[in-house]
Order: sequence, then structure tokens, then C-alpha cells
Amino acid sequence: MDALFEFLCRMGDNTLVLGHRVSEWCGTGPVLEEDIALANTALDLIGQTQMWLGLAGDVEGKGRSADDLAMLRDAWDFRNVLLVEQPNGDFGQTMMRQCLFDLWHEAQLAALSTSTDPRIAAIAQKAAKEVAYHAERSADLVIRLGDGTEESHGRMQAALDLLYPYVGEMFESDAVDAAMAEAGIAPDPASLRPAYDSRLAALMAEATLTLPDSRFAHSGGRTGFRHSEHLGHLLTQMQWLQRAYPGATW
Amino acid sequence: MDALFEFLCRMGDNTLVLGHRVSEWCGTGPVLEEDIALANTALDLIGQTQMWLGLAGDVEGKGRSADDLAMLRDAWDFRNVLLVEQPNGDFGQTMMRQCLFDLWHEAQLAALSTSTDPRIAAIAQKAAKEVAYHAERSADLVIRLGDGTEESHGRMQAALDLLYPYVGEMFESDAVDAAMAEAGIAPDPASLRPAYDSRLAALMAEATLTLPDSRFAHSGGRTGFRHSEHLGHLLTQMQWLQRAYPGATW
Amino acid sequence: PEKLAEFQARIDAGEKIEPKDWMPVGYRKTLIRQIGQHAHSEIVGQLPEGNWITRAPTLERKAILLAKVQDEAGHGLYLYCAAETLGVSRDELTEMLLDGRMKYSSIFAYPTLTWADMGAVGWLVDGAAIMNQVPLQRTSFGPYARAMVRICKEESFHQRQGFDIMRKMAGGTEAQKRMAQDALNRFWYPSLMMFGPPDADSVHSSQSMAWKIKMNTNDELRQKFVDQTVPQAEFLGLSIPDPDLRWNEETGHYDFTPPDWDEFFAVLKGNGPCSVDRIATRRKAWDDGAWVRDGLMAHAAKKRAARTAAE
Amino acid sequence: PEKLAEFQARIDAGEKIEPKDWMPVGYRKTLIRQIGQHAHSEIVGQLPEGNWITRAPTLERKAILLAKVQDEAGHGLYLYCAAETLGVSRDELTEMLLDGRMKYSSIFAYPTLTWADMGAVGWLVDGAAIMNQVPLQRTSFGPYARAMVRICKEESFHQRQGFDIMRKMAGGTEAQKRMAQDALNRFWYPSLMMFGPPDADSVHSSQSMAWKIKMNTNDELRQKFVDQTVPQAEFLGLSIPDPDLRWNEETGHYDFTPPDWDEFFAVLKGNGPCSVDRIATRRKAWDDGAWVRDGLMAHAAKKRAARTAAE
Repeated sequence: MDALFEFLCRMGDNTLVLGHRVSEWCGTGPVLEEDIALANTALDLIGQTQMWLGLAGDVEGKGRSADDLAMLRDAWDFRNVLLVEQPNGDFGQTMMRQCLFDLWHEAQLAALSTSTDPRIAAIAQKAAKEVAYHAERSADLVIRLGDGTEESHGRMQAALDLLYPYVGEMFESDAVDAAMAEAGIAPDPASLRPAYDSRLAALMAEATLTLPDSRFAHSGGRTGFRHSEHLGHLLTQMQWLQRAYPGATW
Repeated sequence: MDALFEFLCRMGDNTLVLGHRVSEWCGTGPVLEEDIALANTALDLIGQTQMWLGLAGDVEGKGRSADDLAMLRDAWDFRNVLLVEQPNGDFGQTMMRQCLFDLWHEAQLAALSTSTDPRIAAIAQKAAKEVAYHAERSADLVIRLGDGTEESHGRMQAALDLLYPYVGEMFESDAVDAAMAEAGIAPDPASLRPAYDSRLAALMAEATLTLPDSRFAHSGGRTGFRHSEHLGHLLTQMQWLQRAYPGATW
Repeated sequence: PEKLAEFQARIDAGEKIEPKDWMPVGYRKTLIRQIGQHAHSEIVGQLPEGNWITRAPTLERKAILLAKVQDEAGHGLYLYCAAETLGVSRDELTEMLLDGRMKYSSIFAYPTLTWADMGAVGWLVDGAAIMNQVPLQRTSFGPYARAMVRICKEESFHQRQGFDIMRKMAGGTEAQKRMAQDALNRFWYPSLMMFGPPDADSVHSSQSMAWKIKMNTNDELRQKFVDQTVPQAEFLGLSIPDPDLRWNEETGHYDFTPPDWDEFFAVLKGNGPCSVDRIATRRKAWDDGAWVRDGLMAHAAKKRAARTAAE
Repeated sequence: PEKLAEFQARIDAGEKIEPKDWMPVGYRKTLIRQIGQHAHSEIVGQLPEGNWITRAPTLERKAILLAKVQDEAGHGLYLYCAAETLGVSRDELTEMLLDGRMKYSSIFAYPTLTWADMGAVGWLVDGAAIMNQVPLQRTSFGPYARAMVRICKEESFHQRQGFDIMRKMAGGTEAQKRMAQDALNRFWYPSLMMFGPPDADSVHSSQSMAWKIKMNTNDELRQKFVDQTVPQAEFLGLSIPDPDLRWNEETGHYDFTPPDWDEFFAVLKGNGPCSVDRIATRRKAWDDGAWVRDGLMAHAAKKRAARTAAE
């Protein structure tokens, strides 16, 4: 298993799966402006996926394109964190998921912008601009809905309680991460946590939301060992046409 | 286009798609006894599908099995009526859909039991016993929930209003039906309507529900010209494994 | 009456009417209806395409489709803003859509059943929309005309993308060709219906044309659409599903079979194949989003109160 | 105390205790807990398999899986009935499941991710369940013992079906083999956990064994399961994901690595991979079904009233 390929799949699968989830909102947002913003976020994430998985395919050297990787792997070969495959739930849950991911994503891309691998640095620099906007928007909505009505506060707190156990996985390290860190390609995930934690704490305070006490974290997504049941269902949709009409070009 | 093949696909696709829909309830029924009954109904319908589509494959003579027909056709080649592909909605909607279908199904199978094609007569006779039970149960539930609480009445009326425009398609005739009727293989669909209507009227009266005034009917399912958007989504799930792993045996 | 003549004179002179200008009640009412329905069509129009976003065959196609749907939501936004200048709020318009007092384009009551439908929608539906909308860039009401300028630019981009999908499909595998033809078969007549009923049955036409709210008759535009589309279908190698379609040397136009107007009126009455689903989807989005809208307003009120207290 | 001795004597003599017989409070309480949790496990256990009913690869496999899930619901029904003889209603038990006062088997908090998991669940999970349940056919409480007789018969049928799926997969394409191995990798340790914590940490064991509510210790059954399963895995050509697994000539048993008990207790606390989803699904089913249950009761009441009036 090539560590670099694995690392790139983790980056690209995160954006692919989250982009897909966000795109499920199409035409059903709570306000027209949010419909537009959601479509825009999904669009950015899919664009980033093309870059990450495109590079992953190049690195692998077996002639697989970004589309091949996206459309022709089964769930167990996906390397996204469990957080991004969780269902949309209500708009609050979607925004909380986005916010918890964006804060990590922003820090990760900042670190990758100085990667020793210039291809990775280039992608990260491009993506960082988009993600800065995602993070600003999702954090803003978490604050406004957290500190809104009693109902919106309750829903945002429920979303935080539901999703917080998926935060820890983003900061886990394994042999792939060690190899990346050693080569100066990517940061040690754990190194991003303190800043994330303090940013999240400040954000949640402003949103009048309470972070759960427990640091318990689910895992199994970024290693591929054990995804949630949700991913397989997502893939039945996402991959349908490529599976049903193999070899066609679109 | 062989009319007999077409007719058999209509029978088999109805039971396949409805069986799939009912199976979506697995483990989430309102009462344990209903979970069991729903699974049992789905099981019967899938069993009938094996017989109808198995015979369709034989009649076609191209070596396609029932599984091939179920798992490897795209939406446009399906010949089920639109009624059975409509989403489950709440339990009332599921039972209303079942009831509207069962009453037709029971009459259709009774007629087919004396088909000039002995293979069809044999399948119909076997299926008729199962479907008699389905019809008894769904009609009973429609009555009990229609004449239950105000809420259950309102939900059942909404389900009837929603689904009644899909009733008419079951009684439409085209060249396929004319050929079948002429050969004594199957009844002219229109010939089943008067008895259906009076049975339905009596049932709805007992359920204290009001049949819509309009006889407007959607169509396009049994001819395959225009299914609803729901069918394609159903197929992404149903056909996933066969599409993703072509040629494997299970 | 004097004011009315003056108003008509301004229109005849090609001047734009602006929101603060005096205008006849009927002009305002007709415009609200027309702009509102146009806005609703953009919003509801997201749904048939949204139906395939999660199943787009490649990342590129998914991105293009997302961008298109995003544009449509944007068009909805411009149009609601144009309508708001006439004194009706977006929420009021939305309620009228949801309870059936206002309509949306009949075409979006039809389902999208294969990927080729994404091509057909772009090619035919956006093509028909553009044909309706290009003249509206010269409509008499300023905000509407300006919104149309922006919208038309994006729509013609969408149409080219749709045609590109069709070309890929029509030049693809046997299954893809069949998909492309099937999509044309299903969308041909509904597209012809997009220009509205035959001129003979069209209710609001003559006054609207005098006011330059409507610039061409339904039948004129329909004919223009057919004349433009038939050669494109030939280029794609697809057959228009009309056995009586033929070039008429004398008129210099194609003769064609009109759509089934009973079907059209059934769709307008809410009996389109997807009519119930579309409104149910929008209704659910609206209802499910109520807590979000309330939450955002409550937060804004808190901030305002805090600012006021600080001053 | 006299009654207690008499009760114990009956149990020691192998007599069955019936619902109307006197029984110690603790016996009743322990049985309610055990039967209730067993019933809940059948109900929640429908969900991981239900997850693949809509994706079953063939009609035959779909039918088999439907029949299996139907059996499980049936087992739940027998067991709730057995529990009801002890004076607790099905609705009370359900509420206790939903608010976390009662548990279900930890295994069902794990996800089913490929079709091979349908094989692994049948082979390993039903296999472990049978090993737990066969001795319970001789349990001291009559209704529970009788329910177990019926259940064990069906479970062993399910186990054979599961093994059959595994055999197909392990003997199939490369991808299928990989799926089979992956399923074993994920389900091995969770299956070992099904026998409960190590005897040293087991809270209720000794009294339950004296009362013949529990017939064997957790570790005994776990060892028996390993001894039975390892040769089956070899037969399938699959590797048990335990590098330290080896046959011990002296003991005549396999030595094996115990599961991660921290994970086990985390699952029991509701931190299993699917714990939140499982209860949310059941909660939603229960809440969504309220109007149905109310409607059916209201109808029955109307019918009763009508009958009374007629008499």
C-alpha cells in the first residue's frame, strides 16, 4: 500500500463524500440563499475531489482516473472520515457537520500549502481559498442558529451531541500519517488538534452551545476498516450510471 | 415485441417493485405483528416475481433468468404500473397502496387461473392463495384505520387522495392486452373494473373514506413510456450488487 | 385615463417603467403574476435536475449540473427581487406557489428518468425558455428587463451544455443512443407546451403585448422553436416523435403536430406526472426550514438589541 | 426463606417454574431483564440484516433474507409473550429499550457493510446465539424454555443459510473472497463479545446459574464457540484475524486472543458504531407508529361499543 496514494485518497474521499452529501440538498434548502450556498459548497468540494483523486491516480500509476476512483471503488476502499458520510439530517445537522469538518479542513490545507510535495501544495493553496469561505459561512450559521430561538438552539445542540463523537477521527494517526509527516508532505494530524479545540471552544461559546464532556471517538473511516452503513447507500446512487453502463463515456 | 413476454413482465414487475417497496419497511413497522406481516407480504411477492419473470425469460428465449430481468434492466424496460413504485410514505399510505393493488391483483389472478396458457394458470392459482390473504389484511387495515381516530382517518383519506389517480392505469388496455385477451391468456383489463369499483366503493364506505370525484389517471408505467422518478432510485439499490460485480454468483 | 394614455405613450416610445413610476393596477398585477411564475419555475426547475445530481456519471458532469442548478436558484433570486419592487414579498409569492394560487412552468411537472434527460432539459427546455426570454430583455418593466439580460446569458450557456450531453449520448453506445432518443420522445411535446396555449385560446395576450410584457405570440415562438430544433435533432441523428413533421416550402417553416392540449390543461390543473411531488417537495422544504428562518431572525434581533443597548 | 428453599429444590429437581407459581423477586427481575433483552436483540437484530434486504443480489437471496428477518420478528414476539407472563407489558419493555434502561446484544451495534456480512451474521452471530441458546432450552422458567425450543430450531436453519452465503463468497470471485475475509475480520471479535464479559467480571452469574436461568459460564461458551468456528473458517479458506490463535494440545482447545473489553463496555454504554442509529431507528418506528396503534385501538373500541349496544 503506497502511503502517498492512501493519503491522497483520504483527502479526495473526504471532499467527494461530503460534496455528495451537500449536493443532496439541491432545491430543498430553508432559504433560497442557502440553496445557492449549499450548491456552491458542493461544487467546490467536487472540484477539489477532481484534483485530489486525479493526483492519487497519477501517483498510483495504474491508469485510474479521478472518475475511476470515485465511481468504481466499493465502500471498503473509501478512506473518508466517518463524519462526512453521516446523513444530512436537518439543516442544523448539515451545518454542524460542515462546521466541524471545515475547521479541520482549513487547518489541514494551511499546513499542506507548505507541503514538500509541490503538487500537493498547489492543490492545497487553491482549495484553501474556497474552504476559508466554507468555514466562515458554516461557523457563522452555527453561531446564529445556536444563539437563535429555543428551538434552533435545541436542534444545534442535538446536532453537536450527535456529531462530536466523529471529530476525533480527523486527528488520528497511523503509519500513513507518520510516513507523510516524516517526508514533510503532510502534518501529523494530532498536531492540528490543540488549535482546533480552542477554535471550536470559542465558537461554541459564542453559539451558546455546550461541547460534550466525552472525548470518545468513532473510527474506521479513514483506514477503511469499518465505515458506517450510510456510505454504501450513498454509493448506490453516486456510482449507479458507471456501474450500469460500464465503458460508456458521458 | 412479443406480447406474451410483455404481459409477463407486467405481472412480474408489479410484484417485484411492490415487493421491494414493502421490504423497505423491514424492522420499522408500527407494531411487531405488522413487521411480520409486511415481511411476509414482501416474501410472497418476491416469490411470485420469481415465477412470472422466470416464465418471461423462458418465453423470450434469450437465456435471461428471472434475476437477469430483475437486476439488469434499466427503469425504461420495467413494465409495472406506477402505483406500485410510489414511495411508502407513512404506514397508512403503504396500506392504501397495498389495498388498491391487492383488489386488482386478486381479480386479475382469479381470471388468470383459467388462462388458456397452463403455465400462467398454474402460477396464478398458486399466487391467488397468497394474494387473497394480502387483500383481506390490507382491506381490513384500511377499514380499521379509516374508521379509527380522527388522525388515522385523516391520514387514510390523504393516502387515498394521493394514490387514487394511480388506480386507472391498472385497467388500461393496449395492443398487448388485446392480444392476450384474444388468445384467452388474460382478461381484458377494462373488464375487471366494474367489480373492482363496486368492491372499492363498499370498502371505502365501511372505512368512512371518500373516493375522489375525478377519474383522472396517470399512466406510463405498464407501457414503460414514462415511469415516475421514484423507480430509478429504487433500482439503484435493488440492482447494486449485480451491477457492481457483474458475473459473480451469489 | 389621462395617466393611462401617458403610460402607454411611454411604453410605445420604448421607455422603461421603473418601480416608483405610476402604473396601471392591471399592469402591476400581470407583471407580478408573470415574474412570480417565472421565479417559481426557476425554483421548481431545480428539482428535476437535482434528481440526477447524486447520480451524475462523472465528477465533471456533476460539477456542471451543480453549477447549473445554482444558477437557476440565482435566477429565482433576481426574479423574486424584481417582483418585490412591485410590492409583493418573496414569502407571499412562495405561499401562493405552495397553496396553488400561482403556477410554475408546466414542463417541470414532467419527470427526469435517465441521464439523457439532463441533455434534453438543457437542449429543449432551456432552448424553449431562451426563446421565450430573449424578447423579454426588451420588456417595458425595467427591473424585469434587466434581470432577463443576466438570465439569458446564463441560459444560453446551459443550453449549450445540454446539447453537449445530447451529443455525447447520441454518439455513444447503443444504450446511450436509445436513452437520447427516449428523452427526446418524452420531452418533445412538453417542450412545445412551454410556449403556452394556441393564440386562439390565450387569455391575457393582447393587453400584455400592448404593455410590452409579452413581446411575441405563443404560436410565433413555438414555430420558431420547431424551426430551430428540427435541424439540431437531425444533426444529432435523432428523430422528432412526430410522424407528420415536414418542411413546408411555401411557408418556409416546418409543419408539425400540436401537443395534446388536454394534457397541457391537466398539467396546469395539477395533474402533471410530478405535480404533486414537486409541490410536496417544496412544501416540505419550506416547512422544514421554518425553524431556520425563525432562528436567523431571532439572532438578528438579538444583535440589533445588543447594538442599540451599547449606543 | 422456607419458600425460597422449596423453590430452589424444585429447580434442582429439574422442574419447570410456571408463571403462576411463586418465585423470588430476584428470579422474576432477572428473568424479565434477560428475556426482555433477548427479545430486544431479536427486534434490533432485524436492522443490520434489513440494511441489505433492498440490496440482496438475487431474488432467491432476497427471499431467504426476508424469511429470516420475519423469523426474528417472530422470535421477538414469542419472547415478549414469555416476558409478559412475568407481569411486564411489551410496551413497557419497548419504552425501556428506547430510553436506554434495557440493552440489546452488543453485536447489533455493529454495521453490515457488504453482502458477505449477511453470511458472517448468519454463520458467526447466529452461531454464537445458538451456542448461548441451546442450553436455555433447559432453563427453569417454562415459557422461556419453550420459546427457546422453537427459536433454536429456526436459528440453526439461519446459521446454515449464513454459512452457505459465506461458502459462495469464499469460493467466488477475487472480490467476493476479499469480501468474505473482510466480513470475518470485522465480525470475529464482536462475535466473541456476544458471550459477555470474562467470568471474573461477570456480575449476575452465580445466582443465575443456581436458578438455571444461565446454564454455562461466559468463558465456557466462548471457548466452545472458538473451537467450533476455527475449523469452519479453515474449511472456507478464511483466516481468523488473530495471529495468536493456535491449537493447544494440552487443553484440547484453541488458545485465542480475547476481544478488546474496553470496546465491549463502550458498546454497552451506547458507543457502538451503530448504537445511536439503531435506537434512533427503533424510536422513529415507535413514534411514527403511534397513530396506527391509536387508530387500531379506537376502531376496536368502536366495534366493542357497537356490539354492546346491539346486545
